[in-house]
Amino acid sequence: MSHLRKRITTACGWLLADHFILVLTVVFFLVMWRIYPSMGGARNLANISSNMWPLLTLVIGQMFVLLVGGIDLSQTSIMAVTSVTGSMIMTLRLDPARFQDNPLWGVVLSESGGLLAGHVLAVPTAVILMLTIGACIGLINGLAVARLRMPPFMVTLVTMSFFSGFAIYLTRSENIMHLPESFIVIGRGGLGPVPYAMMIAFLTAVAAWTILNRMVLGRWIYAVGINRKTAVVSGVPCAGVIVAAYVFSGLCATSAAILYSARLEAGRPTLGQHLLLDVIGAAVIGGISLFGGKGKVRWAVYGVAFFVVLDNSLNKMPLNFYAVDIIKGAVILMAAVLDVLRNLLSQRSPARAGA
Amino acid sequence: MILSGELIHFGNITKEFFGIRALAGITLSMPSGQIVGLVGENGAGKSTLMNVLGGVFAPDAGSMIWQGRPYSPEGPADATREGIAFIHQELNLFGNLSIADNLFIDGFPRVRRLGVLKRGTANRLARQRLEAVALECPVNTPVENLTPGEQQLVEIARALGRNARLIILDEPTSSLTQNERERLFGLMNELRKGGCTLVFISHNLDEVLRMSDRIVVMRDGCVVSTGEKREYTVERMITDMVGRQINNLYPEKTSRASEEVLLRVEGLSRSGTVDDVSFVLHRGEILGLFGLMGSGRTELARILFGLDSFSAGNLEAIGRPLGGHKPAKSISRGLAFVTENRRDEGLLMEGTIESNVALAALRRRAFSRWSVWIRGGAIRERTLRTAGELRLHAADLRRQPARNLSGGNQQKAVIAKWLLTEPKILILDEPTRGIDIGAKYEIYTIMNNLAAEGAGILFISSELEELAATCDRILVMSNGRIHGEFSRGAFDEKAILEAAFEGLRIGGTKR
Amino acid sequence: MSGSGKKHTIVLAALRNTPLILFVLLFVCFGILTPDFFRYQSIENAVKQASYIGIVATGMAFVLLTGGIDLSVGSNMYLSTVAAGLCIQRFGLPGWAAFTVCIGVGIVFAATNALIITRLRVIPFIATLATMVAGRGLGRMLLQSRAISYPEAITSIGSARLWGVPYPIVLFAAILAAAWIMLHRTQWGRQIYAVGYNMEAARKAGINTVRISATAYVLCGAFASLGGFVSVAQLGNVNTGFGRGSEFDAIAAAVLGGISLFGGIGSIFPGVLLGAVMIQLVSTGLVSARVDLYLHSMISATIIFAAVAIDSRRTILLEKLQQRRIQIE
Amino acid sequence: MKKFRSILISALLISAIIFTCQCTRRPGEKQTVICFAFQDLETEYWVAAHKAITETLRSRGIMVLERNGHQDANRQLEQVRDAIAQDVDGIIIIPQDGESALTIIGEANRAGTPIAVFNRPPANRSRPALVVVADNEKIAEETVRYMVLAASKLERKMKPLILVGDLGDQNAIARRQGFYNVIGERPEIFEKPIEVPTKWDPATTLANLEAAMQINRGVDFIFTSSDFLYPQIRAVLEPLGKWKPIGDKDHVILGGLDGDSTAYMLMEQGFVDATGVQDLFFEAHAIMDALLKAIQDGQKTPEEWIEDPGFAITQENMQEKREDMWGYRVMAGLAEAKK
Repeated sequence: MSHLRKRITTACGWLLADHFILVLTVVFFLVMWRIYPSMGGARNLANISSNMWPLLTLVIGQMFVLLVGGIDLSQTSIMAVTSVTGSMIMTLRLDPARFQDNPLWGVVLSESGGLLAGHVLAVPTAVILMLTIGACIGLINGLAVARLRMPPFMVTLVTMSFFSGFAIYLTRSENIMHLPESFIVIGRGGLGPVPYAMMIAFLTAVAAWTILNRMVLGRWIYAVGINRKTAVVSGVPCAGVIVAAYVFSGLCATSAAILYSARLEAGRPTLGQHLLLDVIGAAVIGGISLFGGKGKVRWAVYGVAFFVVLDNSLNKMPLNFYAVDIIKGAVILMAAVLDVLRNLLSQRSPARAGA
Repeated sequence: MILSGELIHFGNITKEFFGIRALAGITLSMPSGQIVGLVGENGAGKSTLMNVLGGVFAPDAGSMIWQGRPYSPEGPADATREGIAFIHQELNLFGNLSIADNLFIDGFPRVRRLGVLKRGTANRLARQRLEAVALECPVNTPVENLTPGEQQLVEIARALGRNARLIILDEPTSSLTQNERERLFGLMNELRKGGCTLVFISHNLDEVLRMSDRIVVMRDGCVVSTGEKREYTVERMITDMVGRQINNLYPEKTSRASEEVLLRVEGLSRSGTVDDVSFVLHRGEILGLFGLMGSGRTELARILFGLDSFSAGNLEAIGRPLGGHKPAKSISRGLAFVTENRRDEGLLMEGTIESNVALAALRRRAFSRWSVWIRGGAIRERTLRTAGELRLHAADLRRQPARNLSGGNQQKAVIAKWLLTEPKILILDEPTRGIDIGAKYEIYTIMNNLAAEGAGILFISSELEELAATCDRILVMSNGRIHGEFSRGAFDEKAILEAAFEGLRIGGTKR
Repeated sequence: MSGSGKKHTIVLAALRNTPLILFVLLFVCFGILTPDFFRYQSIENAVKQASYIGIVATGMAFVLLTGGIDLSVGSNMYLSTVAAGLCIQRFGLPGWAAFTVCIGVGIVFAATNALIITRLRVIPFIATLATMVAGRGLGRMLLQSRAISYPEAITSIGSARLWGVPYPIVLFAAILAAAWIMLHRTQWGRQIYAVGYNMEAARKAGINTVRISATAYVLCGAFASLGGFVSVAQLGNVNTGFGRGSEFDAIAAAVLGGISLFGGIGSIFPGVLLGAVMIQLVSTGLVSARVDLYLHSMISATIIFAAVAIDSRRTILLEKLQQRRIQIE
Repeated sequence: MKKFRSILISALLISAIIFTCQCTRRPGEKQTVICFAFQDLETEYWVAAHKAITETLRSRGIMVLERNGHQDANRQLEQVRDAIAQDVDGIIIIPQDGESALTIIGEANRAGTPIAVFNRPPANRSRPALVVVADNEKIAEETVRYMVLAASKLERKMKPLILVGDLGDQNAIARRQGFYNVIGERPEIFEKPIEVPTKWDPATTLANLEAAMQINRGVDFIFTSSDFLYPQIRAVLEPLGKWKPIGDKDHVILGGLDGDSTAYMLMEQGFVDATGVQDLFFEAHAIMDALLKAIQDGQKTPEEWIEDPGFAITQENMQEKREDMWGYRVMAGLAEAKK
């Protein structure tokens, strides 16, 4: 009999260690499918997938910052600024009534649309510009945290309010419409069954995995996260590593902005204002520690999958609107308690200690 | 009322951590009004036994009798209430609070009803306590401004304040200057006369012999021998502790210093810490740097390695000048720096042993292509080989976190980390601090082998005996300046100590 | 050695009270921009408007000093004022009864925070993030799309005066004094600093760290609901967005006042008072200086960034100075 | 053993939550389901609109899936897409703004689900949908024109002040535009208007308005972008002794938009000169009838733009116009729709 019990506990040990959240998500999805048949429908699966990829790129970017022991609240404002600046370049038509008193009227914006309206290279240049701006904001965050030794929570909180204000200032709170079809197709279209969004998210995940597991920068990131003093003595360029983490987070936020703007077919100065909770919630549910040094790309994917399936199922239930908030708060709490439980168990059995 | 009989009796105490038996059935009793010297290698269970007594851990089995009554504390608060005070090696004080606050942190004199504290009475009581330990400092100075010696006296004052009957001193002298040690020993004798029992845990066997009335030697979780001071000598203590005859604490010195200069330092100074330091390190030489706490040895090491900048003087490593550099550049030039505190600056406690060992050498061509892509195989193979050379015992190098290693093995992991960078100049700052005799011996052997293979070693220590046995030359540093140089054969312990004190006497200013 | 010593002491003294210097700097430059900014009336206004954020920031300071954080103060304000409003509307409770209901709900909300953080050992950032979301949902459930407006009796307090000083300021001053006494003159207060400085050492010193952190969170919740009540007394009604974002204002005010996010460092008076008034000063100053609406959030963000940058320069300098004197590992 | 027990507890915990969702299964089969995705319940106007729509639909035996978008267009898009995947019969949305409305309508058209837009029109008419809209700019102009009329009677230079709504909300920008159009016509009466940001948040409004009034003592003409801010205006004007009814020499000419019950009460007491009214109940019933008719006829992409003229209710036309003002009807507890 003890042989059976031993096999069950090792199975639980394996379950609880790394793949618990994935199992939880699958079980949750199957149960929901039985209750609401439309959950498993092709259209709903497409919804789940299209909601998942932008959030995944955001969480992967946030993970890099969490790994070095910081936090990046400014991802949402990076999305807003890049979505707006990119659209200003690409847009084909602008309604003068709403844009004359815009500071950039005549300089960048005009009657016939943005700077490169209609030009064949418009979309690629716009995307490159967006990525550079995202990287620059990440750079500002990184330098403030690494060089000025300011607390990451305050730095990114301040850059969040600054750049979301900046996005609204640039557009005088107008949304920018009429984006070229080749940009919008990123949000909806795909190569055969595989949507472009999935490809972008997959590329980000592969890049993150390679950096963390196959590159020197990855080892350095883990070192800075676990113990910054030891990293300094061991010759790790800590400031550089921290700046790199924030720049990567900025780039991920920009790619998410591209996906969301394409989906909403407009450049929005208030894009993703309320996404912060989902990003942090998904990261924690995945098991990424807020104190640095502990996190894997796989965990980010599981955390996002759980969160998106949860959101999707909550949208199915005929709940009144306030119940959704209460359930979401309760689920984040439950996931956090299970995470504490999981750490307790992994502490207890030394062999299973994670990297 | 001093009870002449037993103050504390341990009955068959056992305690297990992660499957390792830290305490294997300890039966021991301590009389009141005596200093008990407790010695043993790291991992022998000294601290664990005291933590059980101090209520930090609960024993898995066995019982304790305190002043004739059964005693099983849930937490440190119970132990303190019973009159047992535990003064840890890393002091338990709150830097941001004043001395008075630290003394009464868990028991302020208060106005009964409101719970508001009587600041006046608190300060008055605090002044009394400080006089008892002969510490003249204003009562409201924040503790972070005190020297380590003064902080320790505040910790002892707090223990006395709760009329402690038993005070446990864990490695009290490891960070004290010589006169601070004398002051502590004087205080200990007075406490003993006042009826207090003191448990004195230290690696410095001479001090233990000098101060204790009874000696208890522990090894591998059990008491090996116990008895009056006169039955013991340093050699017997070592034999009991190590359990096998160590004919010599230090390996045969094989390497000889050559003429080739690896490191040249001229007129190096940095305001407030190091002042006009010049010396030369030759290939194959083990250069000792002796100095007491506060003499600026660690600061000098940090400047050499590039962790701190220097305002004047110049530096030459293997013929090429070195200045305003960062650790990364020092490593590429062949320098290595084993820091004084392996827990804070030496290891990634949560990281795996392999990731620790490979950390400093990641940029080298052997372990990464264009210092960007990691060569996993090369790292795994080299870590295995180096761990074998250093006899680093670990269950699974790839997955086991560094925190699960014993003290000695952790130090070997740090040294392995630096060996992977193929260093030519090794700076070792107190490498044998807080590890057992067996592991020390192995570290001296490693140093000898490295010197023999042509590396230059700067060995920083505050234990003169250790330097005398292993170094070719010894520089004496105090008050940020080098006060003397002694080469092998002309090591005169008294002269070296005088040079070490010279800075303090003349300087006299307490920074 | 003594020459550079003196220079350092001046710099250190300047950096020690950065909040005061920043406050004066802001006050002067806004004064120049709008001439009659210096009148007593506008200063009194700034402090009155800053009082509700100041009260919440004082509660937040307790939690920050223990090294934790509380993101749920906004939802706490919302839930407690909605509950009090409902009691007035449905059971016709008089003013002071509604006040006790408000504080009671605030304490119960904060007690759940304390329970989750100390008993279930969930880290404060996540625990309070979850209660923030759930609390806001609970408030909306109570509200059931009904408008809540407070009766005359309470809104009159908002603009009434006690010995010529508006009530909110009186209450704010009382809260500051109480908080200062609790922190500096009671054992619990000293232990808050101890727990914030080094939790492990506090546990070894025999301090009941669980009770200390729990009471810090409960007090933070109580002060949040008190701040909510003061704000509603001025506003007159509670809408669904009430309190949203107050958690960031409270944290910004505490940090501007010199309270470190890592615990154990910072003072209530003059720290939190200056921080709260500074935040209010910036926004009202910009309005009275007729600055373009769109630039407001950018300017206030820059000022807070500068303040935090100066504060972290101070910690670096203190670290360097400290390093030289103590040589142990 | 302890480890095994804790795994058991967490498993029970999860199944308990899943079980509770169990009991919210969909009742009978053939019941029309409409998804009502609204932007948020920031002001009394939206609260009344939410109440009107949900209660009338439920009274007609229709199951309503309520979705609060928390002012996030992206979340609203996800909610509508999930509703479409659930094959709801129809969708009513209060969009965050015109642009996201267009995208959401695109989704509904592709899926063939009839969609109705309430109060915030899509940016253009390129995609078919049922829309009921009030022209905020025109209503604001009408209200301010009456205020200007009242001001010109005083024959003195006026110091106007406008409480601007959240800069990210099109309705607020349209109302601001309406205000400036009318004030711009009479530069000889009006000095340069003072702009006070509110971000639709009472606390910010109170603080900023108080600061502005401190600096510009002589302000005697205030237009608020929404009536729900009147309590804050009163809290500021009263201590300054400017909260006086019409006719008093210190009276500040007050006007606003929305037409909620507080506005009506203040107009009755003579504090407020005029307020722009969107006929809420007319809009709600018009849009619901159009949608239900489209569902019955099985129209996949119905298209109809219903114009809610809205009007400015002023001191003069208060008596006869108040019947159409939804604020008055809510206050008087009358039946919601006139007919």
